[in-house]
Amino acid sequence: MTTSQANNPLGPGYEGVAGSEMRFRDIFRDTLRAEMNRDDDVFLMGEDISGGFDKDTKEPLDAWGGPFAATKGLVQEFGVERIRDTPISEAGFVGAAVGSALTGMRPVVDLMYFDFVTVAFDQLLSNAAKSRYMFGGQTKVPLTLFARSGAGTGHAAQHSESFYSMLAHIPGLKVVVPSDPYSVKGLLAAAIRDDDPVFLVNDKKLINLTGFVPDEEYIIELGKGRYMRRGTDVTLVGMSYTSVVCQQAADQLAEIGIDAEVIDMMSLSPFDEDILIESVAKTNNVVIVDEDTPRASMASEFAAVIADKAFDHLDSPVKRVTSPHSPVPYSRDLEIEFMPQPADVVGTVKKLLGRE
Amino acid sequence: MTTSQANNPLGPGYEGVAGSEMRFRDIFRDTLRAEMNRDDDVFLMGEDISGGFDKDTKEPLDAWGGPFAATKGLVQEFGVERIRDTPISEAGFVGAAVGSALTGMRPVVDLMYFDFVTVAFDQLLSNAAKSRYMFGGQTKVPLTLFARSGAGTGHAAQHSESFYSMLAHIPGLKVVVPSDPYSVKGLLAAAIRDDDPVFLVNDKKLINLTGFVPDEEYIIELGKGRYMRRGTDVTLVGMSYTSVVCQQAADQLAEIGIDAEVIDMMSLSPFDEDILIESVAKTNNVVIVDEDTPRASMASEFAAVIADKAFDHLDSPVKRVTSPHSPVPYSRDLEIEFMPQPADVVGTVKKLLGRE
Amino acid sequence: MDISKKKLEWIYTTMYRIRRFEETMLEQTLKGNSMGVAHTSDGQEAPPTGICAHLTDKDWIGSTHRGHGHCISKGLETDKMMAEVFGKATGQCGGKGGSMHISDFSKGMLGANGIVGASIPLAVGAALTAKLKGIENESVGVSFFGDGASSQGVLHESMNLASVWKLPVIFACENNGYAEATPSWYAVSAEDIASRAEGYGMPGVVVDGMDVFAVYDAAGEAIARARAGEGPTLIEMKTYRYHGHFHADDTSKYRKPEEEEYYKKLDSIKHFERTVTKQKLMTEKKLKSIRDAIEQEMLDAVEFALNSPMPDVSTVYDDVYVNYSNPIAGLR
Amino acid sequence: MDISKKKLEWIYTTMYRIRRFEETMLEQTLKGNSMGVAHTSDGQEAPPTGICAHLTDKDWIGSTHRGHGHCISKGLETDKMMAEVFGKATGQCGGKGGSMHISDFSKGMLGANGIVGASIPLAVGAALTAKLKGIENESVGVSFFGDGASSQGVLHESMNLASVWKLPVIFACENNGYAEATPSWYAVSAEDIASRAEGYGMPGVVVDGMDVFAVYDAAGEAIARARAGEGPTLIEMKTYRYHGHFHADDTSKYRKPEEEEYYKKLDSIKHFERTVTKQKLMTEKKLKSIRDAIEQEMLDAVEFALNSPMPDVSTVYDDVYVNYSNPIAGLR
Ligand SMILES: Cc1ncc(C[n+]2csc(CCOP(=O)(O)OP(=O)(O)O)c2C)c(N)n1
Ligand SMILES: Cc1ncc(C[n+]2csc(CCOP(=O)(O)OP(=O)(O)O)c2C)c(N)n1
Ligand SMILES: [Mg+2]
Ligand SMILES: [Mg+2]
Repeated sequence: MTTSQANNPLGPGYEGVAGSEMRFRDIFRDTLRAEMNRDDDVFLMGEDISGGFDKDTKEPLDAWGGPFAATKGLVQEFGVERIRDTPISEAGFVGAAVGSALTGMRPVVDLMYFDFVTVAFDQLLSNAAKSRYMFGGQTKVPLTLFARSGAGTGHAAQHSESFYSMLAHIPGLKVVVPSDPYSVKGLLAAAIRDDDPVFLVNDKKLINLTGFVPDEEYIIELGKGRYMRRGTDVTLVGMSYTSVVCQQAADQLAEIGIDAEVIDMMSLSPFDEDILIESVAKTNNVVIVDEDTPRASMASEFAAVIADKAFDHLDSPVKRVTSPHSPVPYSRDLEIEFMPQPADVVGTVKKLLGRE
Repeated sequence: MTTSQANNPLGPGYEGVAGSEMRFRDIFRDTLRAEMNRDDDVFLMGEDISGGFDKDTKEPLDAWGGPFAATKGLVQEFGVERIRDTPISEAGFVGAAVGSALTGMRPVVDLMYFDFVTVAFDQLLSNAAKSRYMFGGQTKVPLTLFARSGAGTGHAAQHSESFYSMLAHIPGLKVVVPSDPYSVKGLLAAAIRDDDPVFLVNDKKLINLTGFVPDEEYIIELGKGRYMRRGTDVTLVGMSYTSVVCQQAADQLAEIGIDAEVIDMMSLSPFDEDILIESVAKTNNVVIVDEDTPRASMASEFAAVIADKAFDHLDSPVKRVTSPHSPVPYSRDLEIEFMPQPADVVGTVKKLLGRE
Repeated sequence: MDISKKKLEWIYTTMYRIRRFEETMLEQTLKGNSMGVAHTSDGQEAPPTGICAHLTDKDWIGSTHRGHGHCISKGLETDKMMAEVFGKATGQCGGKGGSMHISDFSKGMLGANGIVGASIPLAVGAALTAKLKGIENESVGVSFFGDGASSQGVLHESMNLASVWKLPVIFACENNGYAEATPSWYAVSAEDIASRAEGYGMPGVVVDGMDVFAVYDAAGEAIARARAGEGPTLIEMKTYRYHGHFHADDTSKYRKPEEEEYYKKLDSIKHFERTVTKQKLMTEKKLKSIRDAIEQEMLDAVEFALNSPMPDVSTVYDDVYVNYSNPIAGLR
Repeated sequence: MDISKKKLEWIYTTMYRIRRFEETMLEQTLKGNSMGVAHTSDGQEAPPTGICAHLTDKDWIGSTHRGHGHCISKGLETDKMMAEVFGKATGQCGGKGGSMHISDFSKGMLGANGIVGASIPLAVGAALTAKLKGIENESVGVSFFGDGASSQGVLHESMNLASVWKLPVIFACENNGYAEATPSWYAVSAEDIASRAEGYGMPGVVVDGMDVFAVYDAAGEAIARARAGEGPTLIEMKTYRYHGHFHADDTSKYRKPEEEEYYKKLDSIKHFERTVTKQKLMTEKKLKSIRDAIEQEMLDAVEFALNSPMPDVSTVYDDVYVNYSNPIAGLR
């Protein structure tokens, strides 16, 4: 299949490339497979990433194929050594992954729900992120981790976190947040090939999303954002699922004659200062949309960068639309209230531009 | 001893109160003692907070009296049940402290170096901070934790963290950062009496600092900042040790005719938005100084709040002076380069005001 | 048998209540009346029942993602539990917690917990409170956890702490043979998890977790030790969950039918019924009247939950703190 | 004795080098030539020496805050170590790591580590690499840790992982009786930490950690098992640190003089000397020549460190990442 729609998410230069409409979850798995085929040093660890073993034969059953079936089928192709089911010992196996990365492998760790990173936090922060620096550049840590974030699926307070801001705070770690099938392919490949520890945060609400994905192999440079929509009146900054929210808000704004530009940050650490400044220099107004809680968040960070480096271009206050400063509630209505919605973005923009 | 200096850190209303010049470490211990005397439910846990036991008598030796002798002598007064030495099991004993707080006690946990919070991170985030919310307000978690932060003492990458921003990010947790003997007395007492989990972060560079402390019992309301110096040209925002840095910078700025106002935030979560806005409304210029690394930090948060709510008052970009986005290096010169220095603040202010 | 008639009735009521709550809840969840993830514990009725039979509201338990059985054993009301799973305002946590966070502090129930292993030190903390207040004799801490959770470091830290401080704690391991699809023979490096107790200076016992009397006896001994100030015990109960790991999990992908049938034959409720009728401790009539009452209770619970209102959205902003109202309604 | 002459010389050289490095470093630290916190391991020479005697540069070790002995046993050069402790550009980590982070990846040394217990899974990971690459026979992972670290959950997670995956790991516990001032009898709920091995399906052995021959033998066996693909072993070595927990710690506040003297009598270096001279395996002359060479090496190391330049302050911004230069020089 070939696309030529001008409004494709790939930006200029991609018109006419071969590709197809794919689900986020499928291209995620395909990319893992491609990277494992490409490099024998890549292997995967996590709980139930194949899932279950026959008691008599000891053969893997692939009963789960990972949370949300993310890795289904891979154990048949790569075997139990490289698709390695773990006990529920996140600190232990993230630490082992760091040790393995320090000694020549390129481990990829599935942490299941993002919330569980807290039990492995020390290994991530004190070992993975610091080893290169504190050892004076002697070594590198080519480790990739991923986990599922986000509210909206009734998983409640301990299975719905979006606290990627805390990871982005950590020097030595990189953080990427794909928002569609195109970006997850390029970012996951880039993460696995990168020689630094990279955490890929995958909002649950994206898992069944479909979108155009080029057939060709490509990576997306870590640290780069992209325009999802060009506009002149206001810049909407999204990341992970809020990029979708921003696009929906932009559609609604268009109906009332407000021409919004939408940026998808894609990477949170490092991140693309230039695209923020460039866009705000044009639109002079900005709303940052983040599902993470607001205090000391990436929304704060982008606001701070804009308030410093694009200050002279600003016509109005720098606005954030975020989740409230609270844990994630369970009940559906409460969850909806908790998450930033397109209507919240629209309301904020209208107020900002005096269009109420 | 009585003070009447107008320039005392206590602000108006404190002229003439009885008090004395005290070391930070001494008033810290005195406050712990006072709170333990005040309320039998308060008890203390941590590694070597008394330190050592006689093998034959099993009596505590108080050989360490806590890291930096913070709790020296207390075991004699309160006994081993309430001054409870722990094995090196931060996740376990922070979790036990949460359980104890949920069942009627008011535990105070000494985590020694701030960096070690990472091994107890899950208990702090998933249990301490969330219990009240996810259980629908059924319970409270009157838990206090403290630990020593900061670079400057040659403790290197894993014993010098200032990542209080990550804690302030967590809904349900409160974070306070005293900057002198006066504030640690009021904030520690407030933290222990508070019914929510509060983390008190104590920069190592403050431990031997002296300052005026009123004799009377008082608490400092959580979430309030204070003016350390009034001025009209620029607002310098400090927290923890950078409040000292800001005051030193203000002295230097005064010499070249720049009249800086200095705010000491004291609390990071909740924090005092009003004081930030009030001050910037007057000075129209602001520099935020933070020893934590910059990305998604409290410096970013304060900048974001100012860029939103004080936008119309700003004459110049919102500036942050922080540590670099890197772990803490060991060697002295490197450490000095790493930490924000008064000269960095002065340089930034001069550039900002066009006074180079 | 050394169990009072009243206690026997309580045991049967509790086990049957757990069984039917789980079945009813699952049915409702598959109908779409519950909104989130739910883990059922039918099959595993004996462990919480046999243990909590020795406890009062002053004792504390910590629970897991699979917490309904613990809640019911500790006396929580099934209508408020059902309403919580349905996300209703009348739920045990006002709809904010859901299945994985049901708690009742008035009943000594420290909450279900969504992080594997995370509740273990909470029970240690409750026991520490008892020790500090000098009420170990009337307030012990019981920590329920699974075979999968035995791989979490915090369990080991907690066992060591409870042992060196001689705290009144029961480490209650419900070994149902699986953590999600992962069999314990794959993930656990010990034949019996209870064998690890020795390395922590405490007794470790393996118990048939399909036999509530065996659990009752072992728990009675451990709890008596705890109340007497003699410190913690690790009890491993070999048990089985009848349904999937969570409501949508298909066990046939990783469990053999023979295995499932084997455990169904050991069914703890049937075993109880056989035992008490054979020993003439309870009549079939009495048993039936208990079952009937529970059936009605379940109908009522579902009706209560269905008819209850959703929580007001303003409650999103409540209860983040006790002493400070949330100033940021999402910065919108 | 089943040890080659060359190996004996290596053992003596290594133990004496550790001893004198620590004493020299401590002296220099108290003089103010080192800038940070330093933990000495003199007294504890036998454990790392006896273990690393079996290793090559392809084997990996994880270390602790008390890492100098591990570094030296793994072949690191004392001049670059001293320079690192002095914070100099010529140091093993360019002055960025200091005493608690000395590492040498070319020598299979994964780094000293300032977080108690944190390096344990790193050695498991190195062993996993060996297993994945099919080179277990030439590349094992050794994790050194103290009695205090035995209370960290990550040790237990690591032991379980290494056991279920049958990885070539040696869990090398240096039990020096204390964690800071806390005695192990207070903090550790087992008589012997090695007794916990059983619960993880691996052999556990207790060894006299003041006797390098005993360590050597036990380690030889464990490492042979590991290289043969038979999985991990836990070795607990009872040892003693002669100096304080860190350079400024006064041991008299928590250790009795009798106890200190008792261990000084067991001194591992003296014990070695007595053994080899008695058994006529090495002459006193040879021993002395080794000592003399080390004394000179220490003088040279101090001189090298003292005369080395401080690192350029611009290096603060290097090496945060491999593939991305740090864009934020502190936002100044
Ligand atoms: C720290 C953490 N890791 C992983 C999970 C995901 N998870 C939830 S339940 C479960 C299996 C738990 O097994 P077990 O402890 O045996 O309890 P069971 O489900 O059998 O009752 C896993 C892996 C989690 N909730 N928390
Ligand atoms: C997670 C963590 N907690 C606490 C500390 C502080 N600390 C450093 S060394 C030490 C004692 C370690 O004892 P042990 O493991 O026996 O090693 P030893 O010092 O005796 O060699 C402590 C508590 C730390 N570095 N990391
Ligand atoms: Mg299980
Ligand atoms: Mg020790």
